[in-house]
Amino acid sequence: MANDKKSIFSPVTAFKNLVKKPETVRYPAESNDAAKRYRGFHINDLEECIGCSTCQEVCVNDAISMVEMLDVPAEEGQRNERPQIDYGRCCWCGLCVDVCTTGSLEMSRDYSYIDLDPDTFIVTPDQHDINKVDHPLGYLRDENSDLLDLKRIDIEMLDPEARVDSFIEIVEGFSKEQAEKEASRCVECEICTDTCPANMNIPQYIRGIFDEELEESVQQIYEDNPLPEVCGRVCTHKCEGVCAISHRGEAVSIRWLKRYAVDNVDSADYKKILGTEKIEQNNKKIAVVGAGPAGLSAAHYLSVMGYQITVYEDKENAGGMMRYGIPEYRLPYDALDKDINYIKSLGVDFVFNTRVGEDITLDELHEQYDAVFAATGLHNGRSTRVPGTDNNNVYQAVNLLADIARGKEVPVTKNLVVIGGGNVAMDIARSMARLQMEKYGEVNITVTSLETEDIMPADQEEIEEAREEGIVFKPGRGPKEIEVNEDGSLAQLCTNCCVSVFDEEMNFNPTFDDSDIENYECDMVIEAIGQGGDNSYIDDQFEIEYAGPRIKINDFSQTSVDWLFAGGDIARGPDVINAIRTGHDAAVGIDKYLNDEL
Amino acid sequence: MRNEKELLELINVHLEPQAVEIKREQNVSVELAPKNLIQALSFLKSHSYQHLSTISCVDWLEEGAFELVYHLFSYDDYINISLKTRIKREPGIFQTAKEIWPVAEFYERDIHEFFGVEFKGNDNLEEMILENWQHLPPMRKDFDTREFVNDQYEWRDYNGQKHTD
Amino acid sequence: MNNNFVKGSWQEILDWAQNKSINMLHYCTGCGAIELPPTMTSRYDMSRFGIGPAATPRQADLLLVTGYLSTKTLRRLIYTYEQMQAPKFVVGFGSCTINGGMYWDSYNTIKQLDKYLPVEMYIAGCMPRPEAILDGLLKLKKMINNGEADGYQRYQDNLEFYHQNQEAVLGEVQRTQ
Amino acid sequence: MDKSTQTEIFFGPNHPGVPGNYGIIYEFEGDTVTSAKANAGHLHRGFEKLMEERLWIKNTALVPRICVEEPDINEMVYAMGFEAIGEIEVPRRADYIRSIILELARIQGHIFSIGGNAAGIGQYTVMHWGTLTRDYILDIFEEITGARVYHIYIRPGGVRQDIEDETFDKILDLMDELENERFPDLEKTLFENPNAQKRWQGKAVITKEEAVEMGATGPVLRANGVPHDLRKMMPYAAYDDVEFEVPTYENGDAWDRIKIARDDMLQSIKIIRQLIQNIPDGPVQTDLGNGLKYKIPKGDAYVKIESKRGEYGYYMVSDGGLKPYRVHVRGASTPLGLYGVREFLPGTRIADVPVWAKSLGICPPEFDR
Repeated sequence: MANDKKSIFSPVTAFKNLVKKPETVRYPAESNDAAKRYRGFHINDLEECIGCSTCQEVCVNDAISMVEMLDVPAEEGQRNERPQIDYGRCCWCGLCVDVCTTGSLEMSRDYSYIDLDPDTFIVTPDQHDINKVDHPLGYLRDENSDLLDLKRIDIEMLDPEARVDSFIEIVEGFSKEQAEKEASRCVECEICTDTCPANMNIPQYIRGIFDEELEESVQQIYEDNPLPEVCGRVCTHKCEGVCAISHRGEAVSIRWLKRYAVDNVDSADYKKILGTEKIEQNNKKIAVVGAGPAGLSAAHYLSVMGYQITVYEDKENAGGMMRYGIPEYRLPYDALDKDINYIKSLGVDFVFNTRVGEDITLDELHEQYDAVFAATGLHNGRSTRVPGTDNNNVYQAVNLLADIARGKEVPVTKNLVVIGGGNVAMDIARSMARLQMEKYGEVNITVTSLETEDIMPADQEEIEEAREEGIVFKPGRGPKEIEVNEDGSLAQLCTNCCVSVFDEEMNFNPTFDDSDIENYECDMVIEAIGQGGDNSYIDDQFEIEYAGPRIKINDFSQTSVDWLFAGGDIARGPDVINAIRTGHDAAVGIDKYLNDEL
Repeated sequence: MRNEKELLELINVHLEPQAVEIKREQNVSVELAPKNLIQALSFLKSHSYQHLSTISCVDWLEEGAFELVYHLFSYDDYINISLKTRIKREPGIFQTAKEIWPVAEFYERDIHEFFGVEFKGNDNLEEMILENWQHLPPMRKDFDTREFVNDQYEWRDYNGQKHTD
Repeated sequence: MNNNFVKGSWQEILDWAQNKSINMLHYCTGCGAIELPPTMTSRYDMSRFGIGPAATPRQADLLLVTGYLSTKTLRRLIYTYEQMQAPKFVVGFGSCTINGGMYWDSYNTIKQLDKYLPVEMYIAGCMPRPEAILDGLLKLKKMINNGEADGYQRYQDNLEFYHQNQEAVLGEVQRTQ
Repeated sequence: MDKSTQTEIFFGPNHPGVPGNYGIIYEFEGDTVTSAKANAGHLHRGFEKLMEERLWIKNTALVPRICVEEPDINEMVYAMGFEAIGEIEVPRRADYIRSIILELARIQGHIFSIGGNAAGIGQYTVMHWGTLTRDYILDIFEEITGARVYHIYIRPGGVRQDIEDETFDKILDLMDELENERFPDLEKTLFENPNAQKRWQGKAVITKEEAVEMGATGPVLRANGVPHDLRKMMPYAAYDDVEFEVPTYENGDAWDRIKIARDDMLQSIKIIRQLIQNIPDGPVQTDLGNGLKYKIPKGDAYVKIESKRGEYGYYMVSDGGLKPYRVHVRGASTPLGLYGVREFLPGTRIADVPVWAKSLGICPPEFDR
């Protein structure tokens, strides 16, 4: 006790406060603004918000629910729902602001809302908070508090030199640890599902990878897509274009994850996983014309329903453009065959080297089968028909690609030009680059296209990869003429400047400027400006409605002839996933048609 | 002043641990059979582990077991020991540690109230935190609080404004 | 004093006097009570507006329900409320009194305060800042002055409704009235 | 004891002298308490059950609500538990910021409880000053974290956002103001005030043996000459980089415990100055990927830190899932609030029951959970 100073008068020191200015905050006379980072009421930029409901997913108190906003258009990549916040639940923790994929949800510094009626404590925030008054911005997310995983896992690829040397697959795929990390980036908002032409259950199969249950992933994938090995490599992946994470970071690698899932499940277990060990057969028989993606998809879904399927294919093997159009370095044949063999194992018969319209007529199919699905695709290359295209050193890309796929000898010259800006042009250019490297040890290829680089239909990655492999691009050029020497060999391709490709109504109507001429010497020209189809086997025998160049089909891929269904590029393009969707629709349509529900 | 390894040697020699592990610096975990636990507590208490932080209970529903964890600390070694033992979920009976640490009576009372574990020798196990609670002890994994809440209470629908999908 | 209060000039004078000096019951029922000391003491100083703490329900006329209510506290809160003398007012703090707040899925808390006690007003927050509390109390003073703060009246008129809800959660409740 | 002279008193849960929503039912004879038991449970929300229903990141918003006087302690222990099981490294700057936040929380906790203790014996001036000083610290918290009381700032893997330089300056100015103006005033008004000393000396004595037996730590132990402080015994965050002493006294009574609170605050000021002076640069959060998918391997850990009332620990179990499998909260005043009341309150005079409860820092939400 001794050391405790004590004095009865020491508390007197408190009296000095009588003369000091009181420290009371004179609220409400003087307003007392909250701190810069204060977590106040919510505000939300309704245009920037895409309704991905990730805030609802992270909300600790189930305070956020999504509300239909009729005046907001539900175009691609967003939903017309916006978050509604229940202030009878909210705890102002700000996790929703930290996770918001577009950064539209923020917090003001406003903290005072009082009301007699508890039912007013709910709001769908817009640029004003619940008090409908503008308040300065409060808490803002920054790179430390960000809850999203914005950086993509880079997938291992061969470097350019190794790529050009051979046709082996350039993308090596994810390891288990990489795939699970990449899968963990998905916030399961399902905006990709809305955009995918086949509406695949993408978050569900990614979650299967994350939970290390690949069987679950395979089940989710096969519900809408029977060719996952193919789509896991060559899909045009529109889903990644609208992925919620792509707004502030890099999209989730949805395509590579699909590939990882099916690469790591043995096809021997497919039947057990998908419950197709024994399928109860009904006695109906369906004919499928064309073993491309659309035909295979229809065949798969119909045989799972119990129908007996026969696929007529005029080439010597199944796959259509997947085998004969897409080069091996993008889609190896063992991956393609894994998908096809599973479909064969379901009891689908394939009749190869049989061209419907020659070896067997569509009418005969109509008699022998209860319904027919036509998916013959577009296999004839179109020509620019500029002077000189009749020369025999001018080839069609599709024919060359088919021959390369068959392993046949293909003419390869020292210096060649490809006309075209789409994925087929990329495929032929990069395939010829490999053949040139093999034959001459160097690459000398020029690709010209009407479109300038930003509107070229080919994938952006493809263009970059091609450039890395030594291919030179001359975009925005119109082919005028191929000059031919006397001995028939080619001299050069003369091109003018292509000012615009589409007119106001977005129809294909290119305009040129002849004053700007550029010529490219070459001893070979390959045209890859699009393909046409040969529907004579249908048109000769049946009156069928067309919508422009393509056959008109309803939501069940049914044509104007009720027993005839059509899909793939002849009805709806432009890519594999759309073909798969039309095949799946046809299967459902045929099933309904044969049960008189259509 | 023992370090973690010396402590483990002491434990391996004198007690019959099923598993011993140095989890992190100054943190050791020891698994024992239920019958050896009370004796282990008094042994350790006599070896400078006088501080009982608390007794935790974990309900391993799938494995049909309650895991009781006694957290001890020594003011000489500065090491935390988590003494673990597993008892069958049904009937869920264990002895009291009241004689060694009188305060354990209240930790056991808490575990009884929230898990339903009986502690023989501790007669002070009546309700303390909850009030006339007639349902399953709430911390057991088979008691679903959201289901309980959804049928006990109603939610405000803000006269139709709340959008529940 | 019979239950139906005589509305008239005398009542207006009473209301005027009432709102000038409100005794707030010093009962921290929930975690929101931590913002009361700053509001009561010198920094925000609610006694500038005539509002001060009172120790016992007998001398209090304002009951602040500061956040969630466990069922155990609800029982004692009902005893407290029924011991308070009319006119008495209840103010709900924070989200927990409106729709369950953070503890919406807790088996031991009630979700909507207005099912068990008549509530004059709610102050949004988790928990409301001292300034928001002052806004609420000033609004309460105006309501009292205009005679709109009639929660105790509503409690009397719908006694059956309130008692049934209370007993649904608590079982039997001792009544003082 | 003749029954007729025995009466049962319900002290709380609605009573100014009681620390929060908590009651003590005691019998007394004449003026002295003869037997007592705790009437706890009023603040039970079933945190441990709720935590099992929420993702790891969601619990960071729930956890500070466990103890309203010291939310940051809960955030820190939860983050440390997650990092211990997941073996996650925290950037050094985040360690420093965490220590700064914890020391600021210690000062606001101590000054608030000194105010509370003073109110318990009628010294309302000190209560006003305590709450006022605490409010200035809350302003700093508001600037750093965006909220006054529940900061939701310390997260698994680091802290939510960095502290700007001008906030550091504000902290240093406040520390000077505390050390040069507010604490000297407090010293004169309370600690040199003979009435206060008499009111607290010799009251609510807990001896060293009783404390160790019961598992009570912190000021209860340090008031008996035992210099135990987890910041020294099991250093965490940035405490191994700072020098500070652990104040101890001899008598184990309320008076010594309140002096310890005062000395702790002075040490905390010293710590904060050292931390701010040599805080390293760099990130403040390790990248744990997508917040909705935080996952740590199966495992368990008992983590504890030094709150202003002693050891505050969590026993956390993870089954490798996205949500904690089990979290057991061990509040610092659990032994005292439940067992201590029955064992050590008898013998106290009725007027000293508030002094007993407040000076031992009984905080009911810790054991109600």
